[in-house]
Amino acid sequence: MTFHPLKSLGLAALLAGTIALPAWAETTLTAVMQAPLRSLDPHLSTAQIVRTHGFMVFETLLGMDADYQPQPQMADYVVSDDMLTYTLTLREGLMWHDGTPVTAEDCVASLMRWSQSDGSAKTMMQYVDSIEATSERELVIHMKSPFGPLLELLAKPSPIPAFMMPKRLADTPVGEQIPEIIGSGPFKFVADDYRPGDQAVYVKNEDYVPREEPASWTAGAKVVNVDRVVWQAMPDMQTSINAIQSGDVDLIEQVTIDLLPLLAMNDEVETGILNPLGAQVTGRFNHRLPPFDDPEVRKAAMYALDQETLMQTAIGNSEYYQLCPSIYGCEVPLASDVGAEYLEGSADERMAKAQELLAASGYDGTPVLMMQPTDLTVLTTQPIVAAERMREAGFTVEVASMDWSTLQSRKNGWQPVAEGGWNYFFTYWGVAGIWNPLVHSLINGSGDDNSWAGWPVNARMEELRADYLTAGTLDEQKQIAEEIQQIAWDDSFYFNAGEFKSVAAWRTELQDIQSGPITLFWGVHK
Amino acid sequence: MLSYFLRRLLMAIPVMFFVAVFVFLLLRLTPGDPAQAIAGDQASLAQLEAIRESLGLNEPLSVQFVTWIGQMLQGDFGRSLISDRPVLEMIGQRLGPTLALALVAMAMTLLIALPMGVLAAWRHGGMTDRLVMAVSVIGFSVPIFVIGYVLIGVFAVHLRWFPVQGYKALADGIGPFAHRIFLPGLALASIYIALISRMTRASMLEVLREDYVRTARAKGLPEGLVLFRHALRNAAIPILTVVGTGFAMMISGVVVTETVFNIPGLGRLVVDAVLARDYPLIQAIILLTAGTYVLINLAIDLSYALTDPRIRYQ
Amino acid sequence: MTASQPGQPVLSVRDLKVSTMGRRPAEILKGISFDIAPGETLCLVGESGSGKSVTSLVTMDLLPRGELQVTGGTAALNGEDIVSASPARTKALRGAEMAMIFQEPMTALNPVLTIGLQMDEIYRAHTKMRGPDRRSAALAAFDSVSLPDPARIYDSYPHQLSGGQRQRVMIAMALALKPKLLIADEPTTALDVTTQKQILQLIRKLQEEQNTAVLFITHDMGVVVDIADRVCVMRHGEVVETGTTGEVLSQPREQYTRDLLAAVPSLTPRRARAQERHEHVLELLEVEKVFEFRSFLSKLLRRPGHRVRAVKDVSFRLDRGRTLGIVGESGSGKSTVARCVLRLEDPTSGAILVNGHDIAPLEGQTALAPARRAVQMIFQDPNRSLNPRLTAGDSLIEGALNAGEPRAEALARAGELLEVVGLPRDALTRYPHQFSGGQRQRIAIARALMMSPDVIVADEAVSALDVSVQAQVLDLLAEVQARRNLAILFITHDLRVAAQICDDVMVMQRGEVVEFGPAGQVLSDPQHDYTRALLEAAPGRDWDFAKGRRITEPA
Amino acid sequence: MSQTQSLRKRLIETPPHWTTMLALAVLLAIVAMALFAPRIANFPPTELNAMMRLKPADGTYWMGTDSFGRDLYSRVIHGARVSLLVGAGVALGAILIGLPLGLLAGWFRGLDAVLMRAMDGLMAIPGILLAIAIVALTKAGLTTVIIAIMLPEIPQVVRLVRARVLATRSETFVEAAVLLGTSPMRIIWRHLLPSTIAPLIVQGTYVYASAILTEAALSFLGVGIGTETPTWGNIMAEGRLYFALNPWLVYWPAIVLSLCILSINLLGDALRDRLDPKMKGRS
Repeated sequence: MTFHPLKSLGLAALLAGTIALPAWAETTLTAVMQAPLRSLDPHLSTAQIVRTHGFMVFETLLGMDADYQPQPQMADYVVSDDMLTYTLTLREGLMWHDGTPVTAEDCVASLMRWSQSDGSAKTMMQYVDSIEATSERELVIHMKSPFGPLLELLAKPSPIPAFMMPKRLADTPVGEQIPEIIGSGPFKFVADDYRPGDQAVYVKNEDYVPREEPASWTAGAKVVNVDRVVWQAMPDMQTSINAIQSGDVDLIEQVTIDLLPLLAMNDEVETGILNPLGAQVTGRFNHRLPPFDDPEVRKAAMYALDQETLMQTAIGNSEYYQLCPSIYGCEVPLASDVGAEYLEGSADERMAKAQELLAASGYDGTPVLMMQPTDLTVLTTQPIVAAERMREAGFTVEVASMDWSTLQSRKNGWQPVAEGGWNYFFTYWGVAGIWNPLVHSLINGSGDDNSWAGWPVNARMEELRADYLTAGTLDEQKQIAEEIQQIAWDDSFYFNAGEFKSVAAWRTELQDIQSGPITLFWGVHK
Repeated sequence: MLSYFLRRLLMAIPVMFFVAVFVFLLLRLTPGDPAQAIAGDQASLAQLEAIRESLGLNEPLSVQFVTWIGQMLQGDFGRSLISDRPVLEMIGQRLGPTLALALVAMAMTLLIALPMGVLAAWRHGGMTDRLVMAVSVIGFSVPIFVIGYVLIGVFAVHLRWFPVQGYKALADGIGPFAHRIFLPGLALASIYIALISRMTRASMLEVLREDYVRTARAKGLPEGLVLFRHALRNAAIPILTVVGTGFAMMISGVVVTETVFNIPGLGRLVVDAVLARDYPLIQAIILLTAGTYVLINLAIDLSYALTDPRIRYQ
Repeated sequence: MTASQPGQPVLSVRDLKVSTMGRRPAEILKGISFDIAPGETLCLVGESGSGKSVTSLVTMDLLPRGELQVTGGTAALNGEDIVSASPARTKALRGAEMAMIFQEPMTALNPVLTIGLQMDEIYRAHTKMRGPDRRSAALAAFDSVSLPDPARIYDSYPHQLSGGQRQRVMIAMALALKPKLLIADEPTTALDVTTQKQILQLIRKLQEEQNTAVLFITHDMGVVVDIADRVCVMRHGEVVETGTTGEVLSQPREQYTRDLLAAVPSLTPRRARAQERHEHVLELLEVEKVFEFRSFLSKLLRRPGHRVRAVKDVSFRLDRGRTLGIVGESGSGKSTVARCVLRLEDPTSGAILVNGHDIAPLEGQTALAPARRAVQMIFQDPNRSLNPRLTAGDSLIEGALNAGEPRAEALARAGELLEVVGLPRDALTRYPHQFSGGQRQRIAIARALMMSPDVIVADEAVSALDVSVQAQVLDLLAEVQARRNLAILFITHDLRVAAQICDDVMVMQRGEVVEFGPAGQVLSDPQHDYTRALLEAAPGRDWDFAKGRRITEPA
Repeated sequence: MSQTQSLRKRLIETPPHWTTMLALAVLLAIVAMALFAPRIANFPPTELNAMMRLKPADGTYWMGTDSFGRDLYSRVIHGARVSLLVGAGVALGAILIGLPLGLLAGWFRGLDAVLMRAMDGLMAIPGILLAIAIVALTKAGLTTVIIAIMLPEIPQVVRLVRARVLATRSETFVEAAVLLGTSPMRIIWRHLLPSTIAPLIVQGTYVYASAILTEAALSFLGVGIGTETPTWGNIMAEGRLYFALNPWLVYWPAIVLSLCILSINLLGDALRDRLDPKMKGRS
């Protein structure tokens, strides 16, 4: 009798709760993604989860195959011999999810919008003379001067792929989110079942016509064999693992390595690496603030840090991490051993070196403010480890714990530490986001306020990055890339803390899971 | 009675306004940038600026506040900065699970705590009393998430009686619903049981000393009647009060419980919202919970009248 | 009064011992014995702590669990021992064979249940009667205790009834099943005299009809005179003296009994005191006090709330060295007058002249300070009027310190005053709980005297005390009055007290002064009906306690 | 009678129940643990060893190691420091702020209306949400956490004190004081304040306990004090990832934490029963 008000309230809400619930289709693949999906505009966000979402719903003109080669996807392409004209022809049967056909106008508009938000696309536009639709299904890109990586950019899966969307959406100014999620991809987004931060639902796009070629990464035939894909966010890995064991979910995109033993015992669950690219953990110096405005001090810090320890603590199982000096990722075409000298020797030897360098540098004991994210598991350990090492080397270090989004916004400011500035922090990059000098944000040597946090200044670096864009052959590119890598180490742009692979876990009911630069949901059977 | 009701209702207005101002300032005067949460950490500053502009985050605070309050008064809680969804819609999606959890926990609490309390008070100083007090003090002392994990460890992982996580709405059938809500409900109820059983005991102890209880006994009534008809009804008011103020405590419990059992409710929504700096969402949720708190306590004040004619007839 | 019939006693208590439980058990009853015959009324008389109430609880088997326990003896109801009987059995007996009426009608009924239901329970618990029968039985019972409109009573809640009505309901319940034994524990103490009289008559009447044995517990000798067949004087858990009312009251054997009787103030006013010169220290002119209750709603709607005129133009003069008594029943507004004089309430209109200055319009502590120093108050309940956390000394000197007197001097004066009020100097350092009720009231008096006031307002200052203590405190007041030539405004409901200490008496009813004059005149030759009614109702008015004999024709 | 006795007297009048003594012992042990943490810990709480991660308990690592390869035992020991500090900070702060507010609200009716509305507002915001917001939005330091947890506790204290004042001011000894010309401030100080002490001490203990719990909950949700300073909360928060792997990462701190709170609550109850029999059995 006391609780009448409460009860009636409750019933109402229970009913409300039911509305949000999906009606189950025949085959549903439930996946726990590495992060919850909170925003939907693939042109706006560099977050991996949004990218993955993008590849469900949207398509790119070109796809990228397992050999890092651009391949026709929405469009086939012809390049003029003078490398100044690219002609792209849309393939047959492309339809937006709202039923309208895909036109060249749409694609032009999409390219324009994309080029405003993606860093490397911006650079590209400096070389582009015009992009125009010459017919319903043909668009032509005229260049002012040759620009090597253009096709690569159109095909690249990261950080912001060149997703195509209907003109009416593409006309949404950058900064605003597109009002609805309409693409031409193999999956349709179910807006009604979308619960930001909790669940996203995709259904098979029945009208989708796959290409003929076999599927390879984002290129080739995207054949969908499940009716429905549900992304479920879970607050902690423990819950996810319980869930996959009880069969509540079919796939965990990224399992905390330490917990793999739990799944090893279970023969209904397989584990493996779906994304061969992996991600590079990077420790970034603030080149504008003392003590790290002094290259000698930075160098000392570089020696204090130690890939092995950092990775051991973060990942644990050495099967799943790789140590290499390459700033582009350990296995990409541009990978090289340049700068290996900075990683030589055991942790202790390096420490000795670090202490000696620091002593020599005349470091005045200015405390290092190290930012640590509390809510992003992959990155919580490194700052602690790094802090310990740096202290041992003779640094004064203060670890400031904050949640990831505070850290993200704080990193953009270069005011003195006292006023909320910073000296050092870690982040990680999907290799696809750094695999060549064009996309790699950390090697920007312009010192420009708008360049990515850290603001190193190095004229030579800028020349090289420019050269790279015009470089014709792969060998040229390699050569330039290596010199860049050398500078990145010598001038301590940042510390490459090693590369880790994210391990996925899936129930054995799932067959033919595709590997790719992001998690792909086509090809797989259930 | 009516007059009393009106007064309480009007009182709620300044309270809510205070909450609104407090929350708004709290959010805006602290670091963190929603734009970043939208664009991701690899975004360039220019990109961020564009987003901030379009979100109106560059307006002066006062302007932002006035617009916000204005919208609120028209029942428009705005759109989420991050997901660009109407805030109310997002809350609506998450309300069901949370309320289900809360109500189930409440039901469990009353079923367990009231008898516990009454019994303890009746056998004051006896073994039962000690036991009840022990249980309640333990309920107070063990963090709710530990209770949660222990429950999962025992009943879900080892005995496999219940699923380890997740939520099913009542619409999917009472069976699955009950099956999945039981453990979280119990975990959440634990601290509340502790609270209510104590309050019941205390309040009953006082009432049992009253003359009219002695009168009832002097009339040779069966003990059951004396306890539940004569004593408990008089003991109700302090208990009700705690139920009301305990609502806040319940919310804190909900946040944690939802995380442990992966229930897609408001609790998790708000934590996410805070971590992502989704101002409109945070503001809306806090205001709504605050509003509910005020309403519940108002409802409870009124329910005093049901239990006590002296209030009813004033 | 009917003499007790022979035959087997209804209740026979033998050598009953009760003591507290816990670490240091203390004996509350040290082996008491008595009998009650059918149709007989036995009065247990005694001062607080004499153990009379405990006796009743034992008989009802209602001793609070875990606090008190019977350590020996028997209490036999119709030969059946209650002490050794099973709880189930005693439960069956309670309400059916023996019933009880408690002191506080306000709290003895369950506030959240209707009278009807609470009545109904008895029949449900003890009989097989069916619903309708139970209801009609209840209505009949209400009627038999002459409650107006039984049907309405049946459906109403306790708070909707007056104290007297509630006590009638209690009696109706108690006698519903015609029990052999009725225990009445101070059933009229909380009631006004007029109501008290009616209730006593009612009990008497019903008892004669049903030939019930009544165990009547009281501290009021007057009541004893009116109701008892036999008396049992108790003290410190022992029966001091037993006998028929006549014997005990006229030829008490024990000194204690004599003291008790001697302490009862006489209704016949003491001889008027000569007054040398008239010097008004306190004067009230047409003082009015209106309480207005306005609900929030009516405030909103600008509706007038409902107004209660607690005091209607009261005027009087109080001269130095004189005592003015304001008598009246609860709700007569006598206390409100007192509180107005002290400006604890703000009078709505009228003037209050203290030594000639009107303090009615004054606002704020500082403005009132001098007037308040001149007028001091002694409150009813000495347990609440002293701060339990301050030593007697600190309480005493508080006012002096406020007035800027150095602590040492103040303490010295306080010490002297303590001796004046008959307490040792070293009492200064003790806390209130270390004193008895009477002693606390003495301290309260001393505190008032510390301010060396011209007027002392005593609001029911002795009604919370046992008769013997009461007498002493009254003597003390008289003494200090004489010594310091104080004016005393004495608020009381007890005509006996008024008769003994007042020079003038003002009788109030529903906020109005119905009669005002010299005590001798008002109390021995009342003009107003109400005054007469009050005197009529005064318990034991036809017994002269001092001489120990019946007064032939009423004064 | 306890009403009329001095605090000290009521505290020592009778020997306490054995559970109380036990609770006291446990609490003292934990306090000692906190004080001498550096002495009794086997390792510095932050010393990590990448090669020794998630090791089960053994001779060197009495409670095993955490995901950084830090010694759990040493961390739990040091954890006591922060947890106790947070508890104390919150309890003291809440009382220091709440007491005067409550006294004033209780005596000056005008102020009361305004103040209590604000307090209602503060109470209406679920404490945890407030705390999460404050900690997450500002920087996760000890002081922040203390303030964040303290804020929602203040209204409770204010209400308690106010209620006590309202009850006491109706006592006739307060009226007597008015008649003796005592000034309001002095009345508050001499007559009202003392009556609030007993319930405040009791309330304090409960606040203390719940503060420690809240700190744990905050850390659990990832918005607590940074992992460099070990607190029972963030130790559990980290351990929870590996719960199935090695539940002791959660159980050890949980046990110590629960013991600590248990004993504080028991002491609170004991105190209350002595100081304030009116609220016997209340929480």
